[in-house]
Amino acid sequence: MRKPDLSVKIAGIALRNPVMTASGTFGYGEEFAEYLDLEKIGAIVTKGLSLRPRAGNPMPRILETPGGMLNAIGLQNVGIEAFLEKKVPFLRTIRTPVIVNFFGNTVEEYAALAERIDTIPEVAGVEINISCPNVRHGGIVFGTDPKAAWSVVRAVRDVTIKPIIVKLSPNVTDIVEMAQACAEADADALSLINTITGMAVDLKSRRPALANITGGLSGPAVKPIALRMVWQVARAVKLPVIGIGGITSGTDALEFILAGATAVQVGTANFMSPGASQRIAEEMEKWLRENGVADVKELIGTLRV
Amino acid sequence: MRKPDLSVKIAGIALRNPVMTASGTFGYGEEFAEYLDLEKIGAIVTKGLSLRPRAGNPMPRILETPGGMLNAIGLQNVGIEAFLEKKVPFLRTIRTPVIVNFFGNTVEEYAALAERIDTIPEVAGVEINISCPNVRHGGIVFGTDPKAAWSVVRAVRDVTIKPIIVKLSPNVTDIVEMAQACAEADADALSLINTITGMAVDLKSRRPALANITGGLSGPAVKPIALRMVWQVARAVKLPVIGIGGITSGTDALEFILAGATAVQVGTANFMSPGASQRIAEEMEKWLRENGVADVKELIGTLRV
Amino acid sequence: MQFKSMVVFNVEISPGYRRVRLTAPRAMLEARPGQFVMLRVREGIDPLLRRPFCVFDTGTFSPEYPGTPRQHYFDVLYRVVGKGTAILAALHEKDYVDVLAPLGNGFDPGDPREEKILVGGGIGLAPLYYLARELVRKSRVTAFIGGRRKEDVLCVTEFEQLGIDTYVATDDGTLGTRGLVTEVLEENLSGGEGSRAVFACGPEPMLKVVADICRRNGIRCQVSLEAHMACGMGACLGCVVKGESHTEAAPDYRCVCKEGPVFNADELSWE
Amino acid sequence: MQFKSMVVFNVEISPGYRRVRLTAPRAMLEARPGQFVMLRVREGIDPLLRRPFCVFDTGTFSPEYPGTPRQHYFDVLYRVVGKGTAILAALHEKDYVDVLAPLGNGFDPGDPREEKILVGGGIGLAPLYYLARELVRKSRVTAFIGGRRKEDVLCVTEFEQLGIDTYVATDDGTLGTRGLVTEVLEENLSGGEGSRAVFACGPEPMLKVVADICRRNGIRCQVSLEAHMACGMGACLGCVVKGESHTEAAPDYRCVCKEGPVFNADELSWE
Ligand SMILES: Cc1cc2nc3c(=O)[nH]c(=O)nc-3n(C[C@H](O)[C@H](O)[C@H](O)COP(=O)(O)OP(=O)(O)OC[C@H]3O[C@@H](n4cnc5c(N)ncnc54)[C@H](O)[C@@H]3O)c2cc1C
Ligand SMILES: Cc1cc2nc3c(=O)[nH]c(=O)nc-3n(C[C@H](O)[C@H](O)[C@H](O)COP(=O)(O)OP(=O)(O)OC[C@H]3O[C@@H](n4cnc5c(N)ncnc54)[C@H](O)[C@@H]3O)c2cc1C
Ligand SMILES: Cc1cc2nc3c(=O)[nH]c(=O)nc-3n(C[C@H](O)[C@H](O)[C@H](O)COP(=O)(O)O)c2cc1C
Ligand SMILES: Cc1cc2nc3c(=O)[nH]c(=O)nc-3n(C[C@H](O)[C@H](O)[C@H](O)COP(=O)(O)O)c2cc1C
Ligand code: FES
Ligand code: FES
Repeated sequence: MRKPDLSVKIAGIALRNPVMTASGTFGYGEEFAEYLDLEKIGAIVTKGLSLRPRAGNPMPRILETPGGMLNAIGLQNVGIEAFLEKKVPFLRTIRTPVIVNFFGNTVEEYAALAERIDTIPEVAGVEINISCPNVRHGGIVFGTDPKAAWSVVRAVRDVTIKPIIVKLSPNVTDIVEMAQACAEADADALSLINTITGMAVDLKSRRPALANITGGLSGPAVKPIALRMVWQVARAVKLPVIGIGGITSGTDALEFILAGATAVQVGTANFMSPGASQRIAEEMEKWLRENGVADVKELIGTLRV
Repeated sequence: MRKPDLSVKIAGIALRNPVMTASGTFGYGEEFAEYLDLEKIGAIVTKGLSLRPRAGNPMPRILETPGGMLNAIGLQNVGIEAFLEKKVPFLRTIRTPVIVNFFGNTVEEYAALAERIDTIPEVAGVEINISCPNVRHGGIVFGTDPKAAWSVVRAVRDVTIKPIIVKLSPNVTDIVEMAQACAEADADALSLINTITGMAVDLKSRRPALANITGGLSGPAVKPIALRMVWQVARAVKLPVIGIGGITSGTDALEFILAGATAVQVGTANFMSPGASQRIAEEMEKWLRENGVADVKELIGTLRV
Repeated sequence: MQFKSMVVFNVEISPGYRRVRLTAPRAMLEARPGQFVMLRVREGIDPLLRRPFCVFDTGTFSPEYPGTPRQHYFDVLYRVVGKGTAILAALHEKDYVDVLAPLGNGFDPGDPREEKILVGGGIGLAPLYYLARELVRKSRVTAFIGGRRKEDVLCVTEFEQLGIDTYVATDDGTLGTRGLVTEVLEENLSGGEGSRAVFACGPEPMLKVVADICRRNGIRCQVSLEAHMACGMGACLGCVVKGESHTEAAPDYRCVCKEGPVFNADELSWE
Repeated sequence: MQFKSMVVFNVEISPGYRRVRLTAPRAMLEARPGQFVMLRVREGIDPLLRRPFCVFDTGTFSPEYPGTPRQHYFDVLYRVVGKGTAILAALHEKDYVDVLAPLGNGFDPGDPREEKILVGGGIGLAPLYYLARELVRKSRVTAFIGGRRKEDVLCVTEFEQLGIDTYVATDDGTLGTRGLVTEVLEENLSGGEGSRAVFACGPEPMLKVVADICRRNGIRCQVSLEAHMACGMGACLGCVVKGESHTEAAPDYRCVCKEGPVFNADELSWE
């Protein structure tokens, strides 16, 4: 059989295959260059960026949990200027789309940053993080209130022609309502899920195991929840969806695609094995070949219910 | 050191230790009698009961997931009359409090069933399931809307003098708001969490892995989410809290107690090992002894943040 | 009961199929044919749930250590299909597993004067050998064994050693008759006489056909079913099948783990 | 790099402490003292994350099989503390682990004319032996080894075999001086002369005291730190420590995995 076609287009961005790396789990790409071929994955989503550098939360910040992990990094990042100066030069050298994940504390900050990113030619698209549960002041309210989400997305839309992906929080009663608000604000695509707020206790010290008390749960443990939300959103909303949450294999990725995702992001699996994203793309290709599917796009949303 | 005191009181029910079995995972107690001493656990919560027998969902109904499981039993149960006739006679013979978990499709059904249970002397208390995600018509709306929850709890309160525990759904943006509504309706205690709505796909058949499409996620995978919600609710609401979600060891149970729970329920762990609940109680006692804690009640909500 | 078992041996008997021998308390010798066990193949959360397997055999052996008492055991015949069975396959001698056993109802051997007819497809042989061992003591027994290819036809030698007439069919004709085991069964049944009883285990489509053949021939048929299980003791209601009178309004669900895994074929709704 | 390693041996060297030898590609021989590895001790999701361990030693041996080429290896010295290390402890010869290595910066050996002073507490010895092996080639080396009890004092023989003056202290006096290793260190330092460099690894309270002693004595001090890690390559930002200039407004966080695990003590904020 011919080599199956794995290419997809999401929010106007052409990807050689549907496997992207999830923000915050793949640094700025460079860190992983030794372990995989960055030109064999669909896209790189960089660590959540803010206008100014951010310190992030105190330590400890991460903890293994059953089948998953909690993180409370607190969106530590180098800030837009250092990103331009120190990270973009490397990203420029690889022929893989770069999507910049970013956030702000106010609608104005989101817009100001989006305006700045709009001028960086190396950036194929932006992913608005309205959903990080580890930031106290900002973020969180946008991720759980449809009106606030609408305002952020619309403000970003007004200042950039780059494709806009909005990354949704799972910490809501009704994810579809959130998705619809983003669609109405003219987002180009949706990605979900971000981490689920969780907590761990260290019995010995009788303290929270994370300095921030709560953190975001990710990894295989959350996969069933992510898959359910992707399915709900993909059925209800016209925008293309990027499935995220606990993907560690080609099979996992294809399950999200059947449930309605056009592409996927790989997060925690990068820690389990730094070459995971490339391997997942290869496993997808193998499955398509073995099952006589010529084009991955034929599978999107074809779950038989 | 003296034998530590593990007894707690929840909603006026005296428990010899804080370990209860979670509804739907321990049948009607009798099934497990061969594997543990039912008089060594705190209480038995029976399978969710309805007025009339219920068929439940088609097969397949359960699936293992990373660190957890999905179930879509659909609240199959024998109905109140068969419960009285076939299950109560055994429960009468053991000296361990029995708590009846129940649900209805309407406020009236909840009240009618509560009125009926009110007359069963063997029942120490009731647990209102407002949160089962596998019932299409009923349940679910009560579990995600504070006003609806209030109505159900108040209707039950009006017809029973039995202690009322309300079991909360984690599928909400703000669990504290739900807890407060139940407190205002005069519940005696809260138990959380019920299962989280999830989904699985069978890539081979390109179908949902569960006949019901979605199911409820439980087991160790959900523990960080459960612990976070217990902590949020216990801090915000005056009612005693029963912690549920992924508890498989005495350490897990004590973590929930530090986070604010007065007692815990053990669910999926009963499948991993049918004697789990008794072992967990024993592990708690051992920890208290080794750490010089004379009374488990001294630990409730004492997490140092 | 619940007990820890030590692996005595764990060998491949055909490509993809293995037999594991596990130490057991004496009471395990009384397990009835058709009953099953739930194995926890490894500590921890991966895999989370126990895996159900039929009792393939039970017995007693003398350990090699001088002076040690005789040791009881049970065997499991299994096919490596996924995570749990792969981990089981990798266990070495002296590794431990945790066991719940014996579970379920088991076959009803019925009247010894009947001719006993066993029908097994692939790994469906697992409960039938132990049953055959019991039945041959008092009854005439015939076995029909099917599989996709030669490698999927299990235990023919064991059955023949019990002195049982054994018919074999494979889909691809690499062993015995080419075709479905149910076709061979039907041919033989139509020729037969006297009162007979069928005991079947295998893939659902096969069981359905067997049930149908038996219904048409007026033969009592017991089938051993599989279902995804969490508890194995009738508590979770995860493993049900529809009973013959099932309707939405008057549900008739039976637990495979508790009321089964063996059912009279005519008790079930075959849809 | 990432590679699969076979377990050559895996032995207890003191109650609760073990040494595992793992096969490695040639490039592993160039790992610098103080660098570390991330081990995936088992496939699957339990444990989910890799576990970080220092390189305890590297080398080459001749396998017993005739005609096979010499085999490179690295060793890890580890304490069994939780799930991951328990699984590692249970690995047998010929089992496999997956390795990312070498990671982190490693110690800067500095000017060979300095006296090199190693300070290790408990499992903190892990990176120091490999360092000592390198340092003794050109410098005078002294080692201070501490532990709670005798069993926690590791590798004294190995250090002595390198011809290193070795001082031992235990909290309970079961080996060497009774008291803290830092007390013994301080005593000896105050007597000493000439330019010196300290290399320390162990529990944080110990490192803090060592850093303080060095600061007061004007001695350059390198410390090897631990932190919970997910990626091991500077991507997740899970493993940071505060740099010396850290403030909320002008954060100065350093990744232990990438910018460390070895830091100059005066680069860090010791609070
Ligand atoms: C009563 C009973 C007796 C059985 N006896 C045998 C036997 O003697 N020999 C044998 O080889 N197999 C037997 N099976 C099937 C056996 O349980 C499955 O092959 C096994 O659970 C697969 O586990 P896995 O982790 O390798 O596969 P996975 O596919 O990774 O398992 C995932 C989940 O699905 C469940 N599952 C997958 N396949 C089946 C199945 N066919 N039946 C029930 N649950 C399944 C697993 O238990 C697990 O919970 C029996 C099943 C039942 C219900
Ligand atoms: C750079 C570095 C080098 C190390 N070198 C060694 C060594 O050579 N020998 C040795 O015995 N130990 C070493 N450690 C500590 C070792 O990583 C932990 O003891 C080990 O991860 C514990 O895993 P566990 O599953 O047994 O414990 P668990 O407590 O079950 O682990 C739970 C989680 O916490 C993490 N964790 C627990 N303790 C530590 C710790 N002290 N440091 C970092 N993460 C921890 C684990 O990695 C895991 O993610 C080193 C740590 C670091 C950061
Ligand atoms: C350590 C860590 C850091 C993360 N940082 C970010 C971030 O900066 N921005 C963001 O949108 N998501 C962030 N995430 C969320 C992931 O991008 C992803 O949505 C989530 O981890 C679920 O996917 P997974 O289960 O594959 O890890 C982070 C996750 C982890 C584990
Ligand atoms: C098979 C199964 C059936 C359940 N049935 C009920 C039920 O009838 N009523 C109810 O309130 N909760 C039910 N639950 C939810 C559990 O009581 C518990 O809240 C949940 O499983 C989380 O706890 P765990 O992680 O310890 O299993 C069920 C859970 C499972 C796994
Ligand atoms: S497996 Fe739980 S009822 Fe059968
Ligand atoms: S472990 Fe990920 S940045 Fe250090």
